[in-house]
Amino acid sequence: MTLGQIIALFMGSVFVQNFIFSRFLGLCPYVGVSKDTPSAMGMGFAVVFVMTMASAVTWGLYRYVLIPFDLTYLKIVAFILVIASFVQFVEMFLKKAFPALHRSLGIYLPLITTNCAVLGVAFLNITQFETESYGFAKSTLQGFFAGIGFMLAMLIMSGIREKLEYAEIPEAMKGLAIVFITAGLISIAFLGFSGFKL
Amino acid sequence: MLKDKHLTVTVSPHIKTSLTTERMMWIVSAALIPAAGAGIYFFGPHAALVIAVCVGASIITELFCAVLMKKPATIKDGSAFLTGLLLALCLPPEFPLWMCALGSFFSIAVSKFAFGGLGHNIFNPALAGRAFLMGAFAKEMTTWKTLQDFPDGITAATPLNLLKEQGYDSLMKVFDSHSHLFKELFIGRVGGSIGETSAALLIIGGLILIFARVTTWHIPVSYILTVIIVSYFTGGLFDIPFHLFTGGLMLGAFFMATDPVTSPITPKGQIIFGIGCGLFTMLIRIRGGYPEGVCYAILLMNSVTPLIERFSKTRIFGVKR
Amino acid sequence: MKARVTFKGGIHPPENKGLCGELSIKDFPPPETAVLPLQQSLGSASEPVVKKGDKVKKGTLIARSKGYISSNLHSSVSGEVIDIRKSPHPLLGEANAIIIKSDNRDEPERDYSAEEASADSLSSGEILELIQNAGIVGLGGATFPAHVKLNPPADKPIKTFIINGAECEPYLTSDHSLMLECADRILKGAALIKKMLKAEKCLIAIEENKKDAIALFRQKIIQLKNAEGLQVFPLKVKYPQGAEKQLIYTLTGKEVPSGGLPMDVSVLVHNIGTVFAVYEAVFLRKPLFERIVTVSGKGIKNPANWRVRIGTTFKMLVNHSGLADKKIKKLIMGGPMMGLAQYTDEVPVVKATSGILVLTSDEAADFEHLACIRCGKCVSVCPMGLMPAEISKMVEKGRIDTAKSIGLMDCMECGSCNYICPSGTNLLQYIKLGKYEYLRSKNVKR
Amino acid sequence: MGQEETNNTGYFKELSKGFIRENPIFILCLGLCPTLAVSNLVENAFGMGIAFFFVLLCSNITISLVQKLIPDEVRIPCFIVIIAAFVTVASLLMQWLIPDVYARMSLYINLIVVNCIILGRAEAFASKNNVFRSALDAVGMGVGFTASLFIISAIREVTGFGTFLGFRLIPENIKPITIMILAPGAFFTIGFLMALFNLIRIKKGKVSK
Repeated sequence: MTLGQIIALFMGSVFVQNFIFSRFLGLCPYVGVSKDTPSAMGMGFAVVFVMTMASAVTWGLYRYVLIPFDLTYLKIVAFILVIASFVQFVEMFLKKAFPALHRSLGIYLPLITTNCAVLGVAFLNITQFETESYGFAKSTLQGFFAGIGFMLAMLIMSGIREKLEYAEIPEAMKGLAIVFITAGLISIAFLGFSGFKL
Repeated sequence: MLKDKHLTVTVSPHIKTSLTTERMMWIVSAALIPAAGAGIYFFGPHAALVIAVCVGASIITELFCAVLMKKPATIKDGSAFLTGLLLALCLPPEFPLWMCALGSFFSIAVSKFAFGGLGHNIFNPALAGRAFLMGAFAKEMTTWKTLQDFPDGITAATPLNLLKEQGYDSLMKVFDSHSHLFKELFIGRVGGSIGETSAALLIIGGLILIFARVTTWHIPVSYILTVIIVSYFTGGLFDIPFHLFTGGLMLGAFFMATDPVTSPITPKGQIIFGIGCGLFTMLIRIRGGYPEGVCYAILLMNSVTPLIERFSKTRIFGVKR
Repeated sequence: MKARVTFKGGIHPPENKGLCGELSIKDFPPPETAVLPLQQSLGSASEPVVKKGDKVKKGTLIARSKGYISSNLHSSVSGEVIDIRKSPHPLLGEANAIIIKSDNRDEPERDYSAEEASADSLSSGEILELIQNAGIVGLGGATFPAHVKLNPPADKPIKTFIINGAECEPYLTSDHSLMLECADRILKGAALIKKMLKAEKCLIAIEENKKDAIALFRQKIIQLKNAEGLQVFPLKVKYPQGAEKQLIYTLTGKEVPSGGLPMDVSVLVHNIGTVFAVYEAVFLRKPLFERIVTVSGKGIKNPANWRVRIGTTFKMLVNHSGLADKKIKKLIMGGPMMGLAQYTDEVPVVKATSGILVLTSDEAADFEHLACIRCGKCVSVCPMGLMPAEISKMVEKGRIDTAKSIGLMDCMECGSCNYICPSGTNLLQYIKLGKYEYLRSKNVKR
Repeated sequence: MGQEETNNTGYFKELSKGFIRENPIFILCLGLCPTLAVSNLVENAFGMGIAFFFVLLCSNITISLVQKLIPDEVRIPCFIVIIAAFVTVASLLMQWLIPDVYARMSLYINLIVVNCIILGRAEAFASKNNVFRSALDAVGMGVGFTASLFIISAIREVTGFGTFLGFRLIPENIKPITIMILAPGAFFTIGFLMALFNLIRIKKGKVSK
């Protein structure tokens, strides 16, 4: 795998096809946990971690279990179970090994099970890299970069929302309405990355 | 006798500067007049219509929103006028008028008043309007006007377009020498948006802003320096003046990125902001799908302005870092 | 640590110092009735030692300091105490004051014109006592009792003694005129304090717009025999050049830590007027009962610097100087940047009164308040490196703790941000409110 | 008799709450990802709506049937497996019936499994109520979701393509606002529809006061 490919993957998952602003994945936690920067940061780290690991695990599961046994139609059930139990495992592990980290990330972990960005990247990986060489590495990297893109989006939005707390937003626009308008404006800015040649 | 006078009691200080927001807005507008005039001169009467419609629609939208939100209508502060003018200056000369009006409406209503009006917007309204129009009407936004009245100039496409789509050689076919190219770029006799072609007049306007203390040097200087450095290392000496004087860089660096509402409040933050603008501009120009990246670069940096501010707080006197 | 060219930030408001014309000090006639508020300094009010009906002379002690931070008060006229009652106070609105009716004889307690020869041989303790007895407070406006400030704890020795002659407030020229008229005596006072503090250096800081004063002091120092360590330091003209922490930074390169005092960096600063008062107290044994006051502003017909008895009402000064035929808007005690607007001209001159300004509506213009456009001008002018717009926004939204965390209590209320703000936001008002709220909540917690 | 009446109104409330009062998208703000992703065409929106409706109805009924059998500690994984099974069924059915629509949005159909509305209804409603009520709840929510999706997609398709279900509504010479079918258009549409809902709520609140 060349450096160029890695950069292309990075630009693609973080900017061009940002999971929030372009693919609409993971919106529920995005609007739910982006009220302040520290929690956005915590959620972001948790998502980066889980997305990376889930990408690796599900790709392996698909390639070496579901395909050989001709069980691909079970991928939805299989993936969601793997991710849910993985998140559960991570939570238990963190609680034991790194209690401090668990305290700061712990509350976000259960939410991640139903974060469609995690399952989404798993599905994307198997459609994009099913037959490619370096499929495993690419999947894992895509999961990692997509997580970074998600975290970036979270941080941007949390910064803006902290600022909006002091703005005189019209009554009707308060709450999630203005969050979506803001997301729209950010995604307009992200349109600038469309058509990247690498 | 003082007894007969009505003495006003307020907290100190009792004197104030004469440079008000209102005056600042009108100074910026005035500093844009030369570039706008050049645009009309080069591109003809339709450019004037575009400017008029954008300004008019902005003011009407502002009035409408103010009434709707039961806020005092603030037309005379000049912010709506300025937004309309800036938007018009980054539109192509032959742009359909109803689209101009729609863009102005978007600028004022969505990117400004939805956030609470003057001082509360996150994104530069004019640029948000332009980016909206770019997304909405990509074809019209990239249809440039040939400068027929000027026989030695010039072409339908902008120099950046030419370079991006047809390469260096075809650019050189149109302008036979570097010096000719740079001269035309500097004066503004090239294809492009109404107000962005004349680098010379924009620089004059920008200097007026800095000397009138309407804006500080931090953003323009860090922005332009970054572009110079990146263009030198990615291209070479030829690229420096080319990237500086093409596209909307001067308009963006002096008039758009310096919009106080949407840029960081501290000098350090402003320098980071300018560097970020420069990097994204060059990234999009060199690698991106669009020939021009100024608009998106500034919008992207607008979105991270709150984060920049978080990490660029000033050092309080007497507090060690 | 080396001296700097200047500190960060600051503003250049129109100076308007020329209004007073030639700088000479005129004697203002003693008032018919002197109103002497008991609260003349920071800290606690002093305690009256006279009662209704008592006869007093000019310079008679009429109230004694009560507590550590407090000061003595002396009669400024000779006559009879007619009442002790609540009267208008320029800083507090209303406060107890001793009212003395003049007998027009202006009889002094003792002769204040002859110089005591023994002054040079006094010990530090004796000098301090003289200063305390004379009721001297910081005359720059802070009114901190001078004897407390001049007596730092033993573990904080003073290396540099700075005399603040910056007078950066627009309009005011009282310090300037004092420097021109009494340079010799100021230098004597300076030498005395320097010796008392065992300071290595004594720097006289004067803004460059007072070229004559700078030249005069330089010349006098050359003539002086033991001028060792005595030095004139010209300052760049900008506001707030005279602010204590900024002055120290400019002159020594040291930053007084946040929440700390100048003595934490071995520096002590006194106003030029205070130094002069120390001279008078020690060499002439004259208590502080008069001071130089600039009466100016475009609302005044004949602006001038007056030597005024404490207790003279503003009304007398304003009427004597004449009101210009313009739209009067404000009556201010102090400079236009940090002075206090008065609701009545019945207030008396106190020890803190460096100037009385009558401002027209052109000078004290208000403009329509618009939303903050985050231009950052307040940030770039703040000499304390604060973000005034952010602080005031937090206070406005009731986030006092957040405001505190970004430096609310570091603000010295110079008003630069408020001056420069293009949107007409009253930043300082919010900041002051925030400080008040913070102190109140802290007291409640206790 | 009174008993029956309250029951009836109760049933109707169960059904209708998903339309406006507890509209899953505009009020509860759940299940946003597919809403935004597939709402550029009315056709897609319908496809998504039907699939969603199917999964929600089946899972709600199944879960309320088996609620007594599932131990409390493992109920969430069980719910997820049940939902995932129905999503698989829906996905295979669509692949067979409307392959071209499915091809455009297979990712989002598969992701119905983690749609918060379905899991939310299972947890908050179906696991505590009888089959009939759960079915009513599912129908109400499903209709509310589909209708919301329809409104959003109608706005986006008409403004962004100038068509409705493929039929041209706006003449060719008026250029459609392409950005409405891109990502920002989706955010703006839902943002302003939410604002509209807020406005209605504020107005209603004022009247009732």
